[in-house]
Amino acid sequence: MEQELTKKTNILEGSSPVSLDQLPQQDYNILNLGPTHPATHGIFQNVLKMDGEKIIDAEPTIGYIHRAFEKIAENRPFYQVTTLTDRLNYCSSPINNMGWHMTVEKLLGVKTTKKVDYMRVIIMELARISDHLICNSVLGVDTGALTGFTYVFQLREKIYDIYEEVCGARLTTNIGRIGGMERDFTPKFWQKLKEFLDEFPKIFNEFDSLLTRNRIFFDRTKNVGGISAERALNYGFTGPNLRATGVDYDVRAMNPYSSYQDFEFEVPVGETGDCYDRFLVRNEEIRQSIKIIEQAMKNMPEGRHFVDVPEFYLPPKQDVYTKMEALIWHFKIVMGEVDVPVGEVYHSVEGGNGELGYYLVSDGGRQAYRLHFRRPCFIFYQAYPELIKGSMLSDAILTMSSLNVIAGELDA
Amino acid sequence: MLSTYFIVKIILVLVLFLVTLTMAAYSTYAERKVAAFLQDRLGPNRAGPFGLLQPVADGVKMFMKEEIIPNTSDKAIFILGPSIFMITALLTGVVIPWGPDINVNGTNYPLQIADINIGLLYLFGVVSLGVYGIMLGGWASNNKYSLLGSVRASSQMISYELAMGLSVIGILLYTGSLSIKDIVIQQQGMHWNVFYQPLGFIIFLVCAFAECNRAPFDLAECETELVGGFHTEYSSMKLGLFLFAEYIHMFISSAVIACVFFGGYDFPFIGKLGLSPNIFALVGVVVLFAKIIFFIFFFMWVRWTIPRFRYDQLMKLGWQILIPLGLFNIFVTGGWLTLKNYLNW
Amino acid sequence: MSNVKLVDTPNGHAGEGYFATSLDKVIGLARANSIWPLPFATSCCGIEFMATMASNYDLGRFGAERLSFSPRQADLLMVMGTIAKKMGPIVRQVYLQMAEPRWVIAVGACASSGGIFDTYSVLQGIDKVVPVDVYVPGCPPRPEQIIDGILKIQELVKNEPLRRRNSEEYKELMASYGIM
Amino acid sequence: MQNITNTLEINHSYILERIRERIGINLLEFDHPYDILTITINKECIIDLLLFLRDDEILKFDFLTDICGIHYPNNKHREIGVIYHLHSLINNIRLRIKTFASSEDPTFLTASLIYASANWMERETYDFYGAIFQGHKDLRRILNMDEMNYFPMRKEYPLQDGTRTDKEDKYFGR
Repeated sequence: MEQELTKKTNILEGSSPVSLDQLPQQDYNILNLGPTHPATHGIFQNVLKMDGEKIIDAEPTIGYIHRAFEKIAENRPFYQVTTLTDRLNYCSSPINNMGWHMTVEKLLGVKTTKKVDYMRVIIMELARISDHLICNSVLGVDTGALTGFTYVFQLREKIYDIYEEVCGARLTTNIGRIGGMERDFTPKFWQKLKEFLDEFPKIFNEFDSLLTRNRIFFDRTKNVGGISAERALNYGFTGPNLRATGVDYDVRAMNPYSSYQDFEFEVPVGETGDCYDRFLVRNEEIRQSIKIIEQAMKNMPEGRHFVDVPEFYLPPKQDVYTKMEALIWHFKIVMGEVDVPVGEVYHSVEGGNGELGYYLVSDGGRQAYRLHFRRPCFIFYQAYPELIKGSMLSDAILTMSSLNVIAGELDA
Repeated sequence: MLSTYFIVKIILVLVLFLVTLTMAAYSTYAERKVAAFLQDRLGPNRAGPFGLLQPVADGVKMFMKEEIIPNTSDKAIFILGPSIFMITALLTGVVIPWGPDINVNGTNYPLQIADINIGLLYLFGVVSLGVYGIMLGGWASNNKYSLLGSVRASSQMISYELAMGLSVIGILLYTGSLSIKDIVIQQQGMHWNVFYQPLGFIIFLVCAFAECNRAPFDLAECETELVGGFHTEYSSMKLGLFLFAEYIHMFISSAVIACVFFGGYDFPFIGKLGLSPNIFALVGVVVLFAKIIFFIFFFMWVRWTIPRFRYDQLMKLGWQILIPLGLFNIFVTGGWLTLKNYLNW
Repeated sequence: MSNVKLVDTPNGHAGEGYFATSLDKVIGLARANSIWPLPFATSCCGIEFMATMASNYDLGRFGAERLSFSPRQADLLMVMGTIAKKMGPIVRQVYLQMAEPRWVIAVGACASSGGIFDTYSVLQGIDKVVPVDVYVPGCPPRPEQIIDGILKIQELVKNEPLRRRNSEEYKELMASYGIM
Repeated sequence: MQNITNTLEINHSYILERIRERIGINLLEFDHPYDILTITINKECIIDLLLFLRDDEILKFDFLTDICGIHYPNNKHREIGVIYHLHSLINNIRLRIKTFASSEDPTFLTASLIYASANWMERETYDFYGAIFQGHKDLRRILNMDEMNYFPMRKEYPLQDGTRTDKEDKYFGR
């Protein structure tokens, strides 16, 4: 009976976990956007108060995929936290991995070699490209142009191929280790990377020309969901969304990590911080990333792909079977029986969405005492009601997708 | 004599009904294939050779799906919505001349069900009735997304119907007739209206997109905003009727564009081949369908290429650009005709 | 075209100009080749689902590229990604709103069993709230695996008797989930 | 103004000096772990300090990077901590501020009136640790369910869900 009843109740009314009387009814219309609405991509809910199609107010609710990352991190040895960082911003998981490794290296006082740094830079910039590609193409999908999405997804598949060559995984890569990379780049990797760089401009320009100069797309995104630089800073915006407002804050340039100071690249900025600027900034960052990768390829130093931290860097498998020390270290690392120094570290990297920070408090034990992720999405998504107030329903959806809110990062 | 007349008409009606449904069904298939082609994909290819049985599979599945009528909806109107939409879509085909006359035993049978002397007006009238289907369906669902969709649909239809009407007035001034058959005959021999009325054609085309609720004007159902718009609450074949009727609309719109602007069954040099009347008629039908299929492809091409408008931009385009342009077109055409008359060209 | 495996004709009686088979089979075949999925994508697996829909893997080949975000119109609920306890009731709600016949596929370790997130806030598998037909392992599964899952669903759909949804067993199953 | 900033060496001791000038004995501890100046202050003067740091024409700590909570069950009367990360984007220098309160009365002052970004970060801290921010307009749970009756990130609560029945401990070596 219940099934029949629920089936026959209205989709909208049925699925609204937030009671609508939390908002004053008056003459306004209450529209429940999410959590299963197609435009919310990840999962979050917005209860919109609307006057016709105009949005008067919005009340976001998040936490629909809260997975307790920080609690898990307190119960796992350090090397197992990498799998968690993968699932934070899953569009650009290698950046998260590397950020975490660098945090631990900072705590241990390990200085990585240029070779490791450059390898990391290549992987991180590939991740940035794939992150921005998905955001910009999904912005296209939300305006109704689905085709660009399928074009750039072919590029993403190429990036996945490259990842697979390095670590065997596509999306949640678990790439790299504390103290270096798991293995050196193979010749096939370089060949695939070259192919990718050769093919990239053609497909990407096609995508670019499909949207950037499209009049409808321009009209849809220009002056939509804009925010001033002051408000953006006050709201804690970072990354492309902040740069679209005109503030050139980029962690890579300001606090260079992983030898970013060796590379020449520009930090693109917008003016108005609207959806179109965000789109352009991301597109330009993709081009800059390509430039960085090319430089890293050209100047790749010789050397080992890891540094000497036997307490954390897993020894090569053949050594484990033949050498006693390697076996001991392997055992200790895998069982998580390595003590770390006491201290607290804050390290941040420029993630796909902005400053991705790791605040690690260690009490000298074998796990983190406290690990807090500064998740850029979580912080800037709270500006969403302010961004969409007074605009139309369609604008709200575009604003949401151009902010590139990733539910995994939002809810931790 | 009268009975033959009726029999011929009934046969024509049945044939048209079947052809329309088949076209609509295969438009869904074509849509998937065209989308796949434009997106570097393959598209359906498992059901039958090249996936040709895909529409059949969809149809059977939809018929066998559970019907849900929400408790909060207005049941009668909920059912009425898709019915109206489908019926009006099917009604539009009757005034279109599908080909030149066929000659059987010395009698001419026109390949048109009804040559009404106000054919174009009839067409506009019936098409604008269709919006009631969307409106009632969306409103009866008692869902806010549906309601928004139907409100968008109705205001869009009303504003674009105006511009659409204005855009053909130029042609009416030319032809002096509202009968589509007359318009087609007048264009024979490559005197296609599109050459004389390019502006009118563009306005008409844009409005046709809007009337069919196709991208970039698919605001009534746009998936990323309104989930499914007016048909969010519909399941089973009622949804099927909505989707189907939309493709029928597309088919008829293409037919009207072909007839009114592209000479209907006319084709260059077709008259010089010296074909016997019946063969000529057949070739004419094929030519018309080729034009229709081209326009259907064009509809899909546009849909899978460009983004959609926002509601207010759509209204602005309709009222501030298309209607003034339509008026301008009438003015110019009228002026030109007057001048021509005056100078006795 | 040569290496595309077309749908097999169901067993039946063929003769001069006709072919007879049972209605069950025809309908099963039609349903199997016209599965409209409702992507309930919450996290990482959703991105792999996008890859499945996109050019390289193209789910559209199996007649399943028409996504329907309205549960009324969907045949297959694809739950992809972690379902937190906060989300559980909503999954159930969406399932309830779907029209029969409906199928559920749990894509990824999280949807199947909670995955690596054995925590206080995560629902340990969506089969706690809705019956699941096919589980796809992986964290996240590769697109090939997702396609394999869909093919498994197609097998189920093809072979399902028309009366199954009215049977006692089915009612019992629903009752065990508190769905009457 | 620009000249002063340029000529003056803004280092940790300078910042410390300025902060000490401002809040005096409320500055309890300071340290420089891994190159970030970390100060522990009395919770009452956090708003005063944040405002001062933001508006000071030389320091310009105008960007609130992060707020997070921490739980030290063994520190009597200072169990629940709230940690602020500030960033002076102009001088490119970071500052970490810690405040503590007892778990019986974990009240703090809200920074959400100064920084809009503090709104959800404080809600998250409340959700995880039960830290109550006085003056916060909308202090509700944000990530967890509203019905939840404990603060899961406190050390005494386990990671796993206690209500599970399907996992037998013996299979997991527990």
